[in-house]
Amino acid sequence: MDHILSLIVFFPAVAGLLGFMVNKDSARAYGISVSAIEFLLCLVLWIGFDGSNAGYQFVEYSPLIPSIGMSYYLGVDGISLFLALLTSFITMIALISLSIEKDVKNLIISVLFLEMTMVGVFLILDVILFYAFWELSLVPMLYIIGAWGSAQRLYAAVKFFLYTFAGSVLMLVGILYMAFLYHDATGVWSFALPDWYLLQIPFDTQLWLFGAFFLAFAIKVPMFPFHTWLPYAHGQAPTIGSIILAAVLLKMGSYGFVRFSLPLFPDAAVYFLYPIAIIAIIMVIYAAMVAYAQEDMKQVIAYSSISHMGIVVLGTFAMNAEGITGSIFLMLSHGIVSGALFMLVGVIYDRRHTKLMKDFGGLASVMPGFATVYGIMLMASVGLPLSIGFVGEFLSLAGFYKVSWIMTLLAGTGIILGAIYMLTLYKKSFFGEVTHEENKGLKDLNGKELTALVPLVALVVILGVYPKPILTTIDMSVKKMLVLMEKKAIDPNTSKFIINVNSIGGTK
Amino acid sequence: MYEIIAFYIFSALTIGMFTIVVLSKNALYAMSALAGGMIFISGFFFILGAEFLGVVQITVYSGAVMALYAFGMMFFDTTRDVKENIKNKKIAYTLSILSAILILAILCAPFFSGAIQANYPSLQNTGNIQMIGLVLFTKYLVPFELAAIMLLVAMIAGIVLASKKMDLEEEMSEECDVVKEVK
Amino acid sequence: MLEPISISMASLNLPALLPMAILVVGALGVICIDLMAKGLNRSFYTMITVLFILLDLGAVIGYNGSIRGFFDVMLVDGIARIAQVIILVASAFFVPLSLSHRHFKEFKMAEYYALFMFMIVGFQFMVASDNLILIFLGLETSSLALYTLIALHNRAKAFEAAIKYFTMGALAAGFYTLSALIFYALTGSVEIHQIEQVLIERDFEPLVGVLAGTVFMIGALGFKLSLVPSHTWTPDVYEGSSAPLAGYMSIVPKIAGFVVAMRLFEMLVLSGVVWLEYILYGVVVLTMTLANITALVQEDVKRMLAFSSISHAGSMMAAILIGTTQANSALFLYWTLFMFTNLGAFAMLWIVRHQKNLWDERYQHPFTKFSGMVKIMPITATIMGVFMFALAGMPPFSVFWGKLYLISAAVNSQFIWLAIIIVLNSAIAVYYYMKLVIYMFLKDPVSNDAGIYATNASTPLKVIVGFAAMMTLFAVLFVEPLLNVITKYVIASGF
Amino acid sequence: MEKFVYIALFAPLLSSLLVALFAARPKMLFTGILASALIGLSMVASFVLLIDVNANGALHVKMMDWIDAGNLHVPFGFVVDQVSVIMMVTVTLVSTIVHIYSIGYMDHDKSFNRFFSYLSAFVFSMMILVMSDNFVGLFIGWEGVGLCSWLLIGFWYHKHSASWAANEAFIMNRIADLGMLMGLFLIYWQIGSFQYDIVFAAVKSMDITIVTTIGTFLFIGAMGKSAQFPLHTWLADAMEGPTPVSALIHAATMVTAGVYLVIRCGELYTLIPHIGFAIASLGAFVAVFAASMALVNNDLKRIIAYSTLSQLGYMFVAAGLGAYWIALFHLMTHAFFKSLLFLGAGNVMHAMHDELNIKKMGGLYGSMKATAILMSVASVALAGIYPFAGFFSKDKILEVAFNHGAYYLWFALFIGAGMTAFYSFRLVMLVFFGEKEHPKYGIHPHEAQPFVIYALMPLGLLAIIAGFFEHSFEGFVTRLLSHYEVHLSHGTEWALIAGTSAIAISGIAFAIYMYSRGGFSKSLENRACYKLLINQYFIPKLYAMYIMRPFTVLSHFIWQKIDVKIVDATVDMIAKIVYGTGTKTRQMQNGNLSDMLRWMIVGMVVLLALAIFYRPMV
Amino acid sequence: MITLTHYLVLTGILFSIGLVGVMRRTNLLMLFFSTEILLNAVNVGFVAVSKYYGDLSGQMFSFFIIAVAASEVAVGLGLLILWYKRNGSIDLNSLQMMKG
Repeated sequence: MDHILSLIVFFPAVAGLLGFMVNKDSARAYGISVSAIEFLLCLVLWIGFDGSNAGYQFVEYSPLIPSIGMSYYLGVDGISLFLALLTSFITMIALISLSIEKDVKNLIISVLFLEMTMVGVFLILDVILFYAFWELSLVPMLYIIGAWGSAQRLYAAVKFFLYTFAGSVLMLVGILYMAFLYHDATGVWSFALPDWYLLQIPFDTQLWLFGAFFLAFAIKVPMFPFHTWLPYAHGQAPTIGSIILAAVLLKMGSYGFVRFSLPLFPDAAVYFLYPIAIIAIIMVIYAAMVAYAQEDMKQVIAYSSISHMGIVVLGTFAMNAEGITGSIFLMLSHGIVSGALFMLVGVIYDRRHTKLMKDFGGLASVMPGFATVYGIMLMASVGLPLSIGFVGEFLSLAGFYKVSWIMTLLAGTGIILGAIYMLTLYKKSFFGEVTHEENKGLKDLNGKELTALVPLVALVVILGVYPKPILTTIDMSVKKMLVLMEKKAIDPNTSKFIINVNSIGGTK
Repeated sequence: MYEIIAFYIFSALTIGMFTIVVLSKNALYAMSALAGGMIFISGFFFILGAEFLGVVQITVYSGAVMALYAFGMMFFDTTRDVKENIKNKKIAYTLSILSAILILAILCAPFFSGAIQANYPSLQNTGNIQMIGLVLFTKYLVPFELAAIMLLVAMIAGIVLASKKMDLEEEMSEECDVVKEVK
Repeated sequence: MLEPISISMASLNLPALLPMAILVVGALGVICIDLMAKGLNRSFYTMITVLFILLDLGAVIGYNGSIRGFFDVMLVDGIARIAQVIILVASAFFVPLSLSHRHFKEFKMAEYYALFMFMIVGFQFMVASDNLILIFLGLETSSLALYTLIALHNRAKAFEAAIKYFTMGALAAGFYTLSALIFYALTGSVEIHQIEQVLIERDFEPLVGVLAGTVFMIGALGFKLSLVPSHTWTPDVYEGSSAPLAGYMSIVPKIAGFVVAMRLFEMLVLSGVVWLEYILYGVVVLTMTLANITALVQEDVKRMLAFSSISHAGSMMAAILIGTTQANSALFLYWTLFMFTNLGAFAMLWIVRHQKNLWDERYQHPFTKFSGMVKIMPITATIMGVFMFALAGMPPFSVFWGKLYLISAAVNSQFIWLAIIIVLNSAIAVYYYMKLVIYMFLKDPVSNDAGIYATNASTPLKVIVGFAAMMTLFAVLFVEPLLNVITKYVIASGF
Repeated sequence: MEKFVYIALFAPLLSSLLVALFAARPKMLFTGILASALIGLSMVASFVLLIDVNANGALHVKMMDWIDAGNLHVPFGFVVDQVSVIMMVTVTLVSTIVHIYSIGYMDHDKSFNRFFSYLSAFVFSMMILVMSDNFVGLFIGWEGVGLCSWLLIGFWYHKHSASWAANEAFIMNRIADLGMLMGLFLIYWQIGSFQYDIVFAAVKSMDITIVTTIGTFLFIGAMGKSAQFPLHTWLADAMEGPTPVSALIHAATMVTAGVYLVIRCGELYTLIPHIGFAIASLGAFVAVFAASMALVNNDLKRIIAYSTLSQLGYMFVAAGLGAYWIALFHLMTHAFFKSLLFLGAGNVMHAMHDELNIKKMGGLYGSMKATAILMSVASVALAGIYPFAGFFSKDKILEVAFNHGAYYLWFALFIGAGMTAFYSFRLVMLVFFGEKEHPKYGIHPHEAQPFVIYALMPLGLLAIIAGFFEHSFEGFVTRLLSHYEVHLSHGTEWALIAGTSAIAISGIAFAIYMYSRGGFSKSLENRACYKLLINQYFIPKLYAMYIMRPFTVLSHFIWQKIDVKIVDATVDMIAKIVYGTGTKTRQMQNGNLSDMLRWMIVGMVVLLALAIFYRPMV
Repeated sequence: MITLTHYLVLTGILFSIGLVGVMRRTNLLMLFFSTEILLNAVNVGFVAVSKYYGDLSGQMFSFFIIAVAASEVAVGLGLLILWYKRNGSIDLNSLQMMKG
């Protein structure tokens, strides 16, 4: 178990390289096998993970460029464990559901490389390498969208790439400035995140650095008004691209908030709390309304992702264990649910080569199984209790209530609006009479699709009913982080604020 | 007094000559004026006591360089009036005037200092050529050798560029074992 | 009367001259061999040249004499040595690009190799001196050789490129001499360290004179380093030259220029000539941004790479502006990493060179040429993609580490805005690098014939590209040792 | 006893899941039987628990932890006390009957199996709702019944109106649920727990404004589920669902969840009587408001739906005024007779081939005697005639209103009672008596299958006799709920009873009189007040015009104008500006050597000028 | 008395004349003439400063500048000849193949 993290990070990439040798016909099987092994490795990691230890585990450390303080530093805690698990799981499921025939080998290799970068982002503790994985993850995605997407794929791919790349360059400056500050304070160069956690930064500096990191994360999340790359990316990406994009890539942004913005700059985070919360609320409502106006099924889900990520951001900036734990759980649940929804859209797109809702209607009678799974995912998406979607949403909103009840109320309208656009989508495409002749002969889910979807459905229910093992593990690490934030805050009011939002009683 | 007169005469002549160089439409005039200007410049060298340089100026410039130019001019057949299609004359002249003013403004500034210890002082009782030789073959031996290499480069370059090897047609100069044509 | 002069051989420090001498011997030797034996294969000349370059490299690395040599004309300090090593390594890799599948006239000429070696000698003198005269001579030697080498490609465009380069070079030479004159008039010396001393003694008075000298020096070196607005030659010259030479030009003359700029400008900046700091700031920003923005709209990969190298040079000027040890180390680190990547990129262009402009009347390497390359030649396309990502500063490929170190230097010296401008520029830059990747990976091929792409591929070229790709991919592994060496030498030479 | 709790709770779930396995298959009779049996089992367990609770008091069960984060701990915990056990019994009893009834009713439906799966799932959700010992558990059931309601209203999803109504119901409930969620959050951050006992113990010592806020938020939740004004429109539209659904969900159980919530939180609401009074006022308003719409409606099921709405108003009056046990009592009796009414209506619909317009019926008594009798019984009970169940509970509510001194409320309820009697018998008269209209439409009605009728018998019986359990009921539930003391003299009480009975009877009589003579004249239909009523006070139209349409328009506006034209265009514009600058700067590169040289000189000139005129020396 | 400034001003004037030529000449040969003027102008300055300081470095510089000028002429003319052979013109405006 000593090097399991390295193994988890680099196994997909190595397998991807070897994948060049695999014959095209067997590429899909190869991809599934590799991702399944990767998932098993992650499960082993979870089994080996000590749930009572809030710190980093399975740490691997070796200096890489000591003269600038860069090292190869891996570690996992409750926050990143499940995101890594989610990544490997979704990748596996996405590959199972893969229905593309064209250049499938290249696609699978790209997905495996993408998996490496995504897992890397979650498990790496050295900030430079984090940045490296962060940027590198764009490349396979660019290829996936650009090569297998639909008509406007080039525009979408380039927009996705440039937007997110441009957003994260300032983070690089921020990272280097952090290193400078660290060196200034300790006389040692280090890019290790746990080292940085111990650094107290002057208030004004925190504001600037927070801003530099914020832009990168905000674009990735994506926060209003930096979200416009997302509809294009989703609209044009092939199914597998959308699944991974929605399920994992967006989480990198919100993970960044939890991992960097909060513990590194607690004062700035509290200082910017309200503006960010307002943006988050705008995201929730605005994206939900735009989603309602869409005609393309996939766009509805794309915008719904924005809306849900708004709640994630809100939960994160609640600054209390409930909110942050909830937002991390919501990341997981949104990963599963949105992944499943995109997969479902992919299923219908494979059959009909259209995603417009007006081309459907009455699908429930033609494809009952499909409609059932869709319905379950839809209910999870609108956050029905006992489905996975509820727990995170409930906790996030509950967490933020302590900060501001009125904002929570506004964000809560997302629950209503979510129901509106989702149910409208469902009604338009599944209910009513079958109006299009082409739809009458549609086949219900086949074995491959069921294999991919059933585990998702199972997770939606199981984690909805029994989220506790995940929640407690996350909670432990989150609480540790909160203690850290409270201790290192420069401004006593920040500490007070954090203590206050974490204690029961005394709210209006 | 004698120096003043000489300076002004030579100045006027040089400026005049060079003005002809840049303004004349006739290449032959321009070249002749250039040659003249260079000779007048050697006059300054003599005034300033740099006899060796004066001689070099005359031999190298008026002799070698101008001869080369003369050959070139014959080759290019530009002995007649040259039609020059100057674009954006206004910009050119504005820039010229501006740059002249600025350069002069700067060079008028008294930026030399009396407190400079000469590194390679010219001795009162030694001839200019002797002194040059002394410095050239001690301190500046390496540059001198490099200059030799540079001249060699120039020579090779001149020979290669003007040689028949460069006359081949474009297509011929690129050979290939397998010739593939693609529509 | 003259005193007899007695000079001890030891004080001349002749080993300092040994590296250059080796190449001079090599160049002369090549010419002599050509006279004696006609029709020798280009591979012979290439390998002889590489051998001499390697000998030279050995001499540079093995040199352990004192810093000064030959009446203090020579200055073999740390940066001179690093720069020479970079120059020689780059040369050793670019020269063998002549061994392409197609035979080009110029590579059959012994003169080509002789001139190449002379050119290297010129660069070596340029970096290994702080005497303005010797620098000037080195500059001119290398430039004249370079003009000729460009023209030897024997295409109308090559001639055009050479003439443009030459003419602008002549103007730049004028600026250089005027600048030297001003400094000479100010200080009575043509050696940078003495100039510095005198200027500091006089507290940079008259300032206007110092600034005027600096301005003309910026003009002269700016031409060599293709700083805006003296950059206009770059794309045309790169386009006109053969790809190996263009790649070479993007690396070697610039590193030589940087060393001179470092010696001269840093002295001024660090002594508190704020004006120069501002001006350099402006030039850096303008160069990076303008070049990047213009590169966006290019239709030809080679021209795009030309603009990109202008932009890279711009960010290197930032290192000189910052002027700390870290920044100077960053400059050399960056340039080393950039060298391998650009070597790869230009070698790729060389490989895919086709005799005829099949894709575009005007351009040799239009973007459309690379359409769908991944479907025809996946490995070639992937490697090219890696080079593009590396040039774009994508982690963890080579140039990223240079950029990282440079930005780190900027941040550590509180040049936050400069750092931000650099990264914003890299965000713009990523577009045009990505454009090639998009053409290669995301578009459909125009022709499925792999042959037309690889007409110029040969084993040596493939080896070189493979090596460059390795260096680009696994840069992270040798950044540390490289950095240690560079920092050691940079500190040793006091920068 | 724990095992009975689990049986009562999970038998419906088991039923739902087992039947769901066959959901996609064609009709299988055994699914209906299985479901009915399992629900019946649940009912039996509930009765066992009723007896047990009567004997041994409340029962607490904690199954497992659910959510654990920060200080927030929510278990799956259940409490079976006097209130919940009454609810359980009512729910399971009605459910069982409805299940059995549905075997007959859904006989010809191709989604027979699916129906039973949904129906059982609903029962499960409802059981969670009533049995949970904490607010979040209640919320699970709350949302769960919402989901099942959505599924069942939209059961015939091929009908546009059905799926529309389903969505409307879901969304309206969601709006209210948000309020409830806010209440829950406030409770959590004030008290740190969601357990009823802890919360109710804590609220007593809390700042009254916060309690008020909590009460308000919770009631907003209740308003949605119990379809109180202004969130009432979904209930009438929900009649698009199969009739057993209307009977079970939209009459007997789910819609009363709001009332249950207020009763459950009685300890909280007693602290804030002003909010209670507001609830009662709203209830009274809805009682009259809904009854008035029922007066003129011609849709068989909608009339009953409005009646349900009106009765819910009565319940809220009782609950709001603190008479929690009376509210609960009315809830229970209402469940019996209202589901009976609906199920009878289902029979009529079946007989009439899904014709719902009562104007097209008439004279069905001849062919459907049993149904007619049962429906009449239910109507009488609804009208509140002694000795039927409705009399006992409804009269009590009027008494409470009077006792509370809220004479306006009393008067409203009083009027409401008259209207109730009238529209109930208008319905009975138009459907079962009078002229036979249906032959004109070629319909030949027939009585439902015998087992269906038998299944309805217990409800009929309960509708008649349930009222007599009043005192034992009071004794049972007031062990948990607060007593309600009536301080009226016997004379006043009797006068009230007489008055109420009188208006009810006169309402009935008026209806019988009018409709046995062929009803009102057509000219009435042109009156403004008729128009107002038949159009449901134009409220659905208002919602469509001023909420839904603007929302749609705004959504499109945001998408097409703001998102695409502003936000996205800005991003693209930045890119375009950069690119456009490139095409401009490219012109600098015009290939002319002269210009290149000039550029170099320009650079020099600019720098020289700067050197001369701008020399900062810091 | 002729001071150093006189010579420097003369240098400036001549250099400016050279710049004028560089900017306005479109005949490449005559453009090269102008670059010679630039170098010659600087030569005057160097010798004058050399004289003023009594230091020989300036003269050395001049000497090398003359050498450079000569070399440049050789290479420049070589290039011009090539171009002329290919294009039949030494007009600067004929160098317009590459742009953009």
